[in-house]
Amino acid sequence: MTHFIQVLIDAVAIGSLYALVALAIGLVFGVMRLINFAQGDYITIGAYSLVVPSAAATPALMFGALPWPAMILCVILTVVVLALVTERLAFRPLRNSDLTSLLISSFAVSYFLQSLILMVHGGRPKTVSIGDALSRAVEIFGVRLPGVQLLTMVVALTLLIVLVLFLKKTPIGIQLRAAAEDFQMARLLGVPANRVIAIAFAISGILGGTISLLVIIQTGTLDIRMGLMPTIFAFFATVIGGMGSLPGAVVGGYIMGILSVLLQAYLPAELRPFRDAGVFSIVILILLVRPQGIFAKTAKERV
Amino acid sequence: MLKIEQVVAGYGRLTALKNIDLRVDKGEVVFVVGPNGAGKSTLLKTISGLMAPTSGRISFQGERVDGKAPEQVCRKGLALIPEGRHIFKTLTVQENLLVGAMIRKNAMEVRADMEMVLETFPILRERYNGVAGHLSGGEQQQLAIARSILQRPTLLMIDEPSLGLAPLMIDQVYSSLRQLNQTGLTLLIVEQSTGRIMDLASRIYVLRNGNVVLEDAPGNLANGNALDAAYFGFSDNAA
Amino acid sequence: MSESRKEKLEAIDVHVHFGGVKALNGVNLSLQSGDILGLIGPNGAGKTTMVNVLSGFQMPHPGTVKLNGENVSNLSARKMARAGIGRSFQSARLFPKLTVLENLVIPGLGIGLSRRAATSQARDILDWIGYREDPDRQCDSLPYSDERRISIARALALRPSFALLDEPASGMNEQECDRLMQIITRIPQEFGCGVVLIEHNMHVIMGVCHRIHVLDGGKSLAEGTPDEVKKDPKVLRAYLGEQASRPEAVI
Amino acid sequence: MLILKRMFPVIALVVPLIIVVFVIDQFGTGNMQRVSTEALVRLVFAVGLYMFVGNSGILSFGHMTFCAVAAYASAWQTCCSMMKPTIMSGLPAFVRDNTFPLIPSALTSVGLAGAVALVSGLVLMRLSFFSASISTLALLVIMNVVFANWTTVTMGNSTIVGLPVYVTIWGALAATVVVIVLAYLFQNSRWGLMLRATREEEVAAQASGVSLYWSRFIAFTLSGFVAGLAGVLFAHFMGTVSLSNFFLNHTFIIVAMLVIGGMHSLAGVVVGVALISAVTEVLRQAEAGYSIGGLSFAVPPGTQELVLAVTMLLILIFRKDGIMGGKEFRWPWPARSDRLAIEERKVASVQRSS
Repeated sequence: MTHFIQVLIDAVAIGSLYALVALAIGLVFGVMRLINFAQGDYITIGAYSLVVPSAAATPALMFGALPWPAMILCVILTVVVLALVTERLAFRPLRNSDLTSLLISSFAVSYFLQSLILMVHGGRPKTVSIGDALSRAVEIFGVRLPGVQLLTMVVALTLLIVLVLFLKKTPIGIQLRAAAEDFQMARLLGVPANRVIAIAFAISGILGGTISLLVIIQTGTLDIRMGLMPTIFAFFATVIGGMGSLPGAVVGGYIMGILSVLLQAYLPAELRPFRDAGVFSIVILILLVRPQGIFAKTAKERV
Repeated sequence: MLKIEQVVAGYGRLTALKNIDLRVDKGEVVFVVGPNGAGKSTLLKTISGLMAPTSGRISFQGERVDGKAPEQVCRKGLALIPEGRHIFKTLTVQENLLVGAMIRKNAMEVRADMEMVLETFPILRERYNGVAGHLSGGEQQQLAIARSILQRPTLLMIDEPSLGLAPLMIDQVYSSLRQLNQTGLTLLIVEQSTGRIMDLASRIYVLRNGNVVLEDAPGNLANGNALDAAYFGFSDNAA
Repeated sequence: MSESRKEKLEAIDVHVHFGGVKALNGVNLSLQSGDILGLIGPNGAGKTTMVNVLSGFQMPHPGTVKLNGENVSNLSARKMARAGIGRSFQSARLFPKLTVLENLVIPGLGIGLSRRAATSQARDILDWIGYREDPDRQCDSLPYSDERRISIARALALRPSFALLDEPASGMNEQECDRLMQIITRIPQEFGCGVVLIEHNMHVIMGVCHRIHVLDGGKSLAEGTPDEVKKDPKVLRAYLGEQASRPEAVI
Repeated sequence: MLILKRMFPVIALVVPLIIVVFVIDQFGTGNMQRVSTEALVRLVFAVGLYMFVGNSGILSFGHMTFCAVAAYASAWQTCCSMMKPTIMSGLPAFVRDNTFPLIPSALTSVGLAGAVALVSGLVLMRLSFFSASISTLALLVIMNVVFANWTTVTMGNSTIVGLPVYVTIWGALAATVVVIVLAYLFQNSRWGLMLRATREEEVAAQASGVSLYWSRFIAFTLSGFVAGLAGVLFAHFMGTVSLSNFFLNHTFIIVAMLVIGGMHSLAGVVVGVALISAVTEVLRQAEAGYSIGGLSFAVPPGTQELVLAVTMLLILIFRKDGIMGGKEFRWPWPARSDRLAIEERKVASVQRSS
């Protein structure tokens, strides 16, 4: 029984994590038709900002040394600024180019950021420990759960709820959703294009920064490509959920999370390392059955 | 109020507007009619800022607006309901209306206008919290008009309000447009068929192949021949 | 074109709905090889939707499309093209980076001709349509009227049993329209196929079509020879609205 | 005469390559020969990727998969016969217990890569334009996860060393020339032309009877074989095979070359690879440190990738179709038959206007 609860907690924790990244990607895709590879590097740079740039394997803490609230604020601020800068310099000039050029440009920006980290922090993975108080297990209904899992689940869920409320209730949130659905019409009603796109990138920065912290607390290691896998998972979450649909991105995120946790828990021991390969094979099968995704928003191109 | 002088606009090699001169005075209801592909929609897109004209001048209440972004043009009081209405299907009726009122500063006024709009279009009050995508064609048209009125424009442009609507619904839409005009709203309407426009129009422009081929008050167009000739490019004898 | 090989294309009780809007509401249409059928109606009457149904881009539900008596309603656009339904598009949709010649070779390859046969057929059609310029020119640099003519040529390069032309004359001046009308009238004899012509330019419609089918609001309003349709009050009202329904008004 | 005109775009690429290789072979330093051979192998892979991406317009991140499959397949057959039973115990007995001659093992490796491309193409090409592109990324990840964890067969993340090194600069050039000619013949073949039509206008291509699925599938499989060939060449040039060579950063460099040179023409690929290989080599030496007149300075590591990424962005913004702009090197002088045709038209147009 405890095994099942453990799997459940894991599924919701990882599902919420992927849902957050998928939302960030879905928002930017909604307002700009851009699948942002660089989202992964926002997460990586957020994590690396915890330490002082050096080649050392266990570097001195930078933001990591600050008290909790200040650390969280600094990391998230770094990533938000980074997201806004990449939008302003790299993506704005490409605003109405075709889907493939946008995809390639985000691929180039991602590579640029990775090389930047390589230059500043060196290539070798590093270890950093923050919030080790959390690694103690926590006792709930007689079940021993690692504190980190609970934290991830709680933070991710609350952030998800806050974001949904923001999108549903606040004027800016409504404008963002309107722009994500019909960008031209939103502008005709006065929604300023530049501001809406900047807000979408800023939100993807906030989500990115939060995920950096959650990942670091869980793994404690800094690696140049740590943001890559969650982002690829989030790509497929948005594609399965239905491109451009924000609820679709969240549902897609949970599907990916639950799939990987289930495979992790129930695959035979020797097949367990092949879990991700299994997840992506299933994802391709889902796309074969339903290419336009679950919440397909855009009707088939009318001739 | 709105002046368009020698405007040329197009898509790459296809010039949809060839040297257009057109004006709309305060309180008028001006219609622009013409066969498909005459450049009617391009005209509205150019005025609203969705498209920049290749040459020529567009001025609204004395101020140059050609080449300005749509979000600036609409803040000057020039609203557009594009072809196909473009309501936000995944948002609720209320949210659609709120986006419309977005550029307004005075919250009190907005609430009053919201009441007025829900009065004019009762169906919107009924479906206030429903998802806009579930509305019928006619209801979506009313929502689009209501949403634009909330911008409190001085000139409202509409691209083919009767497109894809049942005849009964078209009459309803036209009667609400007449009501709005009587409250002082100037209208510039692009229409395909000339049927219903005669009693509402102050002036009519006929556009064909990117040129204005006829401009007159409905009174002296009543005999129809001039209108047929302009509309189809030939009069009885040439048919 | 031997008289015996008369082919027949029929649309029977075709309905198409997009969300709340009924684009086609029980339309019946039929034509044979050699016919030129005009399809007219005010904007949003369902003309392009009808062409999409006949060319396999849109499935009618309910309703059937029959080619020589055989039900082809659920064939894909590609299979309909290979079954002999060639079409052009309102916005031309040529292959911009391919040359004019290559644009006409593609349909030949599509129906299974060899590379050589498709190329020679393409050159013949270019001559037939009167295109004298450089065949190796890329289509994204073509003048507008050439682009319209090549999009018709591409539909014919499919050796179709029926060619569906979607507003070929849009944006053309009077002189270009006359040249286009000559081309369209000669299609049935030269290619032995039937033609469905969607057009807003009444001059072209009246001058070219053997019969005209009028659509309005997704329903058939009238069908007949150009003279019959010209005088039909229902058509005038749909097109020109109320005031035009007096008997002597003529389009 | 006509053949020369039709094949000119290929000749215009192959002849300069042969000249450059000849010069480097005669006068170049050992290092220059090594770098040029590696560039040629990279060009083979780039041309393979171009055969699919350039003609279909669908960006593929997954072609490194076929490269890796071929490299490992060749390693299984030709490498470390003594150690094989212990370090690669998972291999089927037939392969584990003996070593195969070079040519057959190369051919079977390329065949295996092609087979993997065929199977994955059957599935992936069914997807719509955009999800197909993203799903090739899934293909790459699946390959990477499987190879990283199938340690008894692939030795996981550690490197397989001791492969026979037989790829010389002339061998690499021969493969490059074969692949360029193959790519040119394919893009002008019936399937290549139809595929390019789908890239230009999917809807119009269907209305012209072209099958999106089969045209994309054929290109995907063919390019899989070519990528496999590049994998074998790469393995037997380096003498080692390690998984890290077949992941995203190598994919990025090749995509950058395609974008900068111009993704829609063979000339674009060759120009892109040649130019970027030269620039990255200069930067790599800069990173290693130059000493000019006593003072030596070194550019920080990672500069290569930075410059590459920035160049790519600038190209995307200011010259979207790359240096070659989707054009091949055309026959500059109008052949006799064309000159006549142009004269005719001038005469005809004079009559028409007078």
